[in-house]
Amino acid sequence: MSAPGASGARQFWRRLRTQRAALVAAVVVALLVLVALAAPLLTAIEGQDPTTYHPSLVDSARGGVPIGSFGGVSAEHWLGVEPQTGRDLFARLVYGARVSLGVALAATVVQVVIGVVVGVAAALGNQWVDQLLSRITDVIVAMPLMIMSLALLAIVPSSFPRPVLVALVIGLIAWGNIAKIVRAQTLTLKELDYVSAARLSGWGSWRVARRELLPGIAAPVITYAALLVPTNITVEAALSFLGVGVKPPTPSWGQMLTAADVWYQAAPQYLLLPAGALFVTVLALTVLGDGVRTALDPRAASRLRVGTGRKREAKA
Amino acid sequence: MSGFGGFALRRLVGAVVTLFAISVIVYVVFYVTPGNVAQITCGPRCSPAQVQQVAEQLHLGDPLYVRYWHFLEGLVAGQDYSTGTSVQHCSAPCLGLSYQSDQQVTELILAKLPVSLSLVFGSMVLWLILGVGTGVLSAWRRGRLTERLLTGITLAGVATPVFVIGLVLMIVVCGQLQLLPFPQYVDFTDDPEQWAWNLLLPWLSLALIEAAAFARLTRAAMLETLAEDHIRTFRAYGVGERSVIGRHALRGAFAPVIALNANNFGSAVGGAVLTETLFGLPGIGQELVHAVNVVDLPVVVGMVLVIGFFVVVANVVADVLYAVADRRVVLA
Amino acid sequence: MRQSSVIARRVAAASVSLVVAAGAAACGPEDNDAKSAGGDSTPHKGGTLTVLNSQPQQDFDPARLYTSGGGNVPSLVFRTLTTRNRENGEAGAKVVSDLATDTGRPNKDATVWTYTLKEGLKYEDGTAITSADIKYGIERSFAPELSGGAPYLRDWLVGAADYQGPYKDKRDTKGLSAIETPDARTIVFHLNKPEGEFPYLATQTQFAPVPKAKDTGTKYEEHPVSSGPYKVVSNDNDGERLVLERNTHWSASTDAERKAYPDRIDVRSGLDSSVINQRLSASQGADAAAVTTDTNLGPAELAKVTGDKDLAARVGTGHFGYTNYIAFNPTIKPFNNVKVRQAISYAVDRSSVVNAAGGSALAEPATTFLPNQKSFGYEPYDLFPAGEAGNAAKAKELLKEAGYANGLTVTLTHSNSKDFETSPEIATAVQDALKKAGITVKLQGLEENDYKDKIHSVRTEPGFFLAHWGADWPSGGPFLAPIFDGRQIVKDGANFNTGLLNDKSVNAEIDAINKLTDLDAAAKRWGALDKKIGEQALTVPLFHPVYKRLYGEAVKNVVISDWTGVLDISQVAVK
Amino acid sequence: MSLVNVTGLTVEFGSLRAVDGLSFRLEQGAALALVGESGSGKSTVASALLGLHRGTGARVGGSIEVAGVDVQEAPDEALRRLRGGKAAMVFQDPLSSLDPYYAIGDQIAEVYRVHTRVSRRAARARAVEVLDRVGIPDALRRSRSRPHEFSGGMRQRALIAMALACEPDLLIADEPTTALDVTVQAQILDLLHTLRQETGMGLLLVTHDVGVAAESVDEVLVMRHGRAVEHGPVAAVLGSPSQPYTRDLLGAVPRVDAPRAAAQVREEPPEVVLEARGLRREFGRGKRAFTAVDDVSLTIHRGETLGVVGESGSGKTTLGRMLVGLLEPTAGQVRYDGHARVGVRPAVQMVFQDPVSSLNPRRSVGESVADPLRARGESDEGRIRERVRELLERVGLEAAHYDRYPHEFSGGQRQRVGIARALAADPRVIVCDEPVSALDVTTQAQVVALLGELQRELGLALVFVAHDLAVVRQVSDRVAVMRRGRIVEEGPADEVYDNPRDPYTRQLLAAVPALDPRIAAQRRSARRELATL
Repeated sequence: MSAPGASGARQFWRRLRTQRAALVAAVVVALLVLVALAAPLLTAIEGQDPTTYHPSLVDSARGGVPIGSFGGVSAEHWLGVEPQTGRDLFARLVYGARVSLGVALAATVVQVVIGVVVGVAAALGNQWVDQLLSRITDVIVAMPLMIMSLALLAIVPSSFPRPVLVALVIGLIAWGNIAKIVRAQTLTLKELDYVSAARLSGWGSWRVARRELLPGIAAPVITYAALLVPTNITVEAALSFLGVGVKPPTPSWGQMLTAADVWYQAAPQYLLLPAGALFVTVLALTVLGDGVRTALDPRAASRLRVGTGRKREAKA
Repeated sequence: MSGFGGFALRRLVGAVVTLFAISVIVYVVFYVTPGNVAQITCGPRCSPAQVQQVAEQLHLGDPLYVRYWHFLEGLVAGQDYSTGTSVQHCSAPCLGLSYQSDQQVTELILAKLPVSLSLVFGSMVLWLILGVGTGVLSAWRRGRLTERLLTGITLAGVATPVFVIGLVLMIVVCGQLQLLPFPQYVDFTDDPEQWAWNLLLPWLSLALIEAAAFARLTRAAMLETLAEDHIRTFRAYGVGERSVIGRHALRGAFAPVIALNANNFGSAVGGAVLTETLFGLPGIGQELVHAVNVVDLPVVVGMVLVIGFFVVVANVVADVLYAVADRRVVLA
Repeated sequence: MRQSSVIARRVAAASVSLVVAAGAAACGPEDNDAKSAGGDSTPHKGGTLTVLNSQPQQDFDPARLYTSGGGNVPSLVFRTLTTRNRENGEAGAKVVSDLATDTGRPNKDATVWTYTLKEGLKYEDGTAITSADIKYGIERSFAPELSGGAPYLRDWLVGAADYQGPYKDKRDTKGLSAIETPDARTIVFHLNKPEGEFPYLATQTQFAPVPKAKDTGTKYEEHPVSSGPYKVVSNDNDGERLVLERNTHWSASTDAERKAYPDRIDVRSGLDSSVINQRLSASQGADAAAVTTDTNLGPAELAKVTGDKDLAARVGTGHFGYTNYIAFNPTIKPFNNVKVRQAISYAVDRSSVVNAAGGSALAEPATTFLPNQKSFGYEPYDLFPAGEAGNAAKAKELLKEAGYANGLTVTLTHSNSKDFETSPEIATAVQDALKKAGITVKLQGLEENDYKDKIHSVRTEPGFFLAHWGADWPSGGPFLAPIFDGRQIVKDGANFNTGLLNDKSVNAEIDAINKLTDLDAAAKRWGALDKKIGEQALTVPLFHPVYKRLYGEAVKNVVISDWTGVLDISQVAVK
Repeated sequence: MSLVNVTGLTVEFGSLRAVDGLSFRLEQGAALALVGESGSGKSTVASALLGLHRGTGARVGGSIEVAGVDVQEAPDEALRRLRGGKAAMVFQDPLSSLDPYYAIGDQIAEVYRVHTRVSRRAARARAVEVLDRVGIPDALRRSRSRPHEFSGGMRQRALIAMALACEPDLLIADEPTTALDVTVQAQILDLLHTLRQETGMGLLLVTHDVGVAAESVDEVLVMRHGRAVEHGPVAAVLGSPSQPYTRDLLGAVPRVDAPRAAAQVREEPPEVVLEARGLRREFGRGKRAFTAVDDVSLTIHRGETLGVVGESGSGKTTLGRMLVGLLEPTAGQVRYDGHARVGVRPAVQMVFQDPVSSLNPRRSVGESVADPLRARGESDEGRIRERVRELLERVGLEAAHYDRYPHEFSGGQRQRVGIARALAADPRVIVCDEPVSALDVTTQAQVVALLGELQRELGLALVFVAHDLAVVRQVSDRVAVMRRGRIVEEGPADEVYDNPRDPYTRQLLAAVPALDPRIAAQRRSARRELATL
């Protein structure tokens, strides 16, 4: 296996650039992040905010369905307004991006950190450490995510910032698989000659782990993490569906979807906007994740192109 | 497979230890969950004295470790309980009585399990067909429009939460087109045909979401296999592309698909919460969410253990199947 | 509603409507009452009525049920001494006799109530119903194993406070001495204080007869012995699927209230609310003869239904005595200052709140604590007129007087359930409205259990929170007393007097009204008391829900009383 | 009509021209070897003969005619009939070249059925027949085994059986013995020889090993950079090469029968630096436990080279790793300077086999070489760089290579970096684990020379672990022969090679391919006798 090093970064970008789909996906993800970061600016341009009620824009007698065509789209409200409250949907969507992306990214970071620490420790520790950590990982994997989230989210005082909490809980419960991957990869790397060489140099195990092993597990971890982000976005949405996600008035896509699913017939755009945003994000992140993997693992890259194998021999 | 006995024993011990750990964690977590169990059980308008009586009735005053010990005792030896007018026996393995309904948790689980298993087994068949089929197609037509289209569809599955897919399916299929009746669970033993018709939509909703992972995995595993030397061998011997893909490349995807399937099956038993809630299927997931909300500790522990059991068993089955599918793997 | 599962089962059973109001409801101006709907052809006997519910009938023991007027499905199986009048609207808020020959004969100061059973009453097995069975039914409701009922029996009956039911002490064959059964048809209740509303209490299922020989304790609910027109044929999955068939020993001649048209009743529950409404609107197959007793139309569904004439004709509208309000805890700053409470009362934007609760069809703005129904003694008043959108100017003025000229920051506690009552939607609407008056509201959303624990404990009660209250029966007594009677402040348990009001004159007036056995006269005085308490601005009434419920195409004889606000399944016909 | 007729063949992958204007013919029943180092394009030619580049994006020019089929122009269907039917190919790695999931008999039968309309049963019977034909004992039963249940040599036989199944006119063997042990290699080459004699099929052998070619073919075509360097009868090309490249190539090939070029003259009594006493190492537990190294005792003296030779699975690598302390022995001890020790120690270094995996791809080679210096506590950046540059130059690289990354180097260069890294620790002993087996012969010779130089200069003791008998003889003062974890014979190199006492050693030596086709023929008959003993 060969993954990028300092010089490899350039190679990595070069390989990533050659994949058009991944490139488009990267641009989309960048745009989404930009939108999320610039949410206050964008809503300021629109002249709206995500929390102000506009009771006059909804038809109270009809359950609060937005007045006007396409869910009340107008120059003031670019994407219409939310049923019942009349809150601006554009503003809620872009602010929702902040929460959804932020929670998903933060949860991924937590998962990766725990997964890497546990995985590496299990692979490098003695038999007992490995047994213990592997068993803990099994327990974590066997625990139903939704149920434990329900319980954990109920235990923590409500004064704790909710998005942080949701990210933490997702991260704390769902790191089992990444730990397994890291452990397996570390066990493989541990046997590589350059790791042995580093040990022969006289370095201690910690130093060997940090300098020789960690960079080696970066590729699979990055790849897996890139695919975890979209999963986490949908988990956040599911938690909102069960009523324990991010709390109002903070908008998140999951929460919007949850509130909107019943409006599918009466105000379809209310459902389609967050669903579309979620779809585009997950699609872009997944395609990007695939691209990153291909770029990190050139073997896979050539594999995808070559029909009969061994053609690269000439190059070696 | 001479080492199989030892392997099975080791996995069994591991499974028991895992389940034990899960039960402890669940006990502790739900012990500190807010909610006055006695008040919830008694009702909102109960007086402090009544609440106290109920708390005694449920042994809520005992320290955590005592309650946990009782739980273990019940598990091993069963336990007696009073219905007020008579004494009943909950035989081992007894998971205790629901705080809320005074039902034996084991009975509750036995009542709900067929629903969850019906849901998960059925949709497993669907997601395997959909997922593996899509994966094979897209590996075969790699780089072409078909593949991109299929990739898009499977990603749509990943990206759409089940409650949206399920609801829209239901509104369209049952409400507007009236192709199917609105799902309501019919026991398989009562009427297998109705059972299947009623579960079709839940199966589909769950399968659409799970299938994506299988499609991706199958495709990746097949492409990996396609790049292997033995594929070159068969091509060099004039074996046609159909056979190369359908026989050799697909075979290479078996093991990882089996592993993922076992993994997903286990978690789907508990993870089908959303599907069960949406379609009103009286399964484990729905009951569990309810029990969590009313802090019905015995039910929560029992159900989580059952789910954990399925996850663990599924993993063992996966290992065995994996070893059978891939003879090169030694059981370890 | 799907999230209703978040709500405690016990509470769900407590009062069918209390909990199930998730979608909330209100009757739009163009809606007539339910009378017009479905009443165009004569009902006939026969057929199967399907009931599609979200909450399973997990409690089906008469001792454990917390029902209003005997409940809906339970009242098909359990007859009680008295019951609610099965009529549309206001007339339905009256109490009438059921097993008894009349609604009860009080002594002079309303502390002793005597009932005589009708003749020829039988259980489903043909044995006769006796007054001792009713006494036993009440006694077993005191057993901790069968907790769940309303607190009134324990509070009112002489010497009942420490009674633990018939299971604990098997030697004590006399049981609860406050209840006497001089003969098989007579039953006498001795109360520790005058209670003119005792006939209302006698509608609850604890007053259903339970034959002692058939009592199986906590297992009784699997097959309770029927005294009503239907008996339980099967009860699967702890009340998830309930099949009822005719009880041949029930006689219409002894029961003026229950029509019992269908031959069979099939209750299916555990369904998602949107699924129930989808099924009812599609009205396919068996769903054509289907109703729901616990699921309202949500705002989104209402938006669709109002656009469809056929569907709109199949919507039953009802009112249940119920108020959603903001509660203050005046022991906590700044809510100890009446001006602050008044300022908030002025600032509230009820149109936003009503929209958040589902719009004007599902919620009616409330300015009184008592529900807007005659039986409660409703007297319209608006002490702090906020108009439709809130009176921010007046609020600011009051804040200035209170010393908060530069605005004020407060924390509003609410629950995280999705009930559109104490839920985040309502809280954010309040938050948004108060912003205009210079009051910054921070939201504290608590999980359902946590929320209930906190607001119902004197020690942890927050200063400013969303709350609601529903009627145990359609009268001012159970509506005002638990909330405002100073003697009902519970220090070490669930307390509902959230304003911690202990006003001697209020207490005295409550006692005085309780003595009245003329319920109309009592109602007037409850209304006046409500207004008087309102002056203290301990609550900000927000809205009264309106129930809108779909029923299937084949459903006839839809009766919706103001007592329950929902379609009465004992009246429904499907042929 | 020639069996194979290639004219002006060019194959390009993107901008890379792997084969550049190659022409050759092969007559019916004749045998031709394409010989060349890695990158010479020889395997590409083999693939091109079967049209395997079709549809992969490679550009193939010139004309190729195989068994009467115009490979360039033939329709897919005709090409499929050619593949396996008229021309069959045997690949280098027999394990990965067979589908791991199906029984070998089924795989052969499948291929057979592609070309012959027969029933499944008949195809299976044919599979058993060809398996029997290639010398697989109990062929009927073994045909139900999967590839991993076969040994390497058996797998290669199975692949050859697959090739034989349709009785092709041409057998293309692409490095058919490279992954095999020397004794097995000899068996396979003998098998190919016999089959060719019996069936009269043509053979195109692709190999980097001149010895293998000498054993098997009539004609040799030496390739370099995609072009033909020299082409002619095997005896002529190998006996009196006309091209300088061919001469270099032949010169670099180590000879098992030649004594060590510069034998050490030793005066002072040798000082023991490293000693192994009763080393034993087990892997696994319970029923799956096996002993990789069993009761091995060795002494290594200052300044000498101890060769450890053995076939795969003999335990030589495990022994090497125990000597440097990367593996703890299950029993016995390793003594350094007369003291027992545990774990690694800078004075005992190792040079690894795989030049790809022995350097961290993410770190510059200078940093890797500097590791032992830093680990020793050196912190002066200037001094470190200075020393690393010195070392790089010493092993024949440039000082400026400090900041380059491993992938920028060739295999031989990477191996030099590995040596520099070992030297940086100022070692007294270096254990070289197959240090040249992944290298081309010319590079191999250079690396071996470098090690010899360094040894003389620094007085290093070397342990040279390898499977290649010739290389070991070239470098070693003493030789230990390992088999199944034990040392079967140990002694001065010349003694062991010239007068082997152990039958296993004799068998090994007899299996080494000879460069002279006549000697090869003699050896072949000798081997047959040895085998029948």
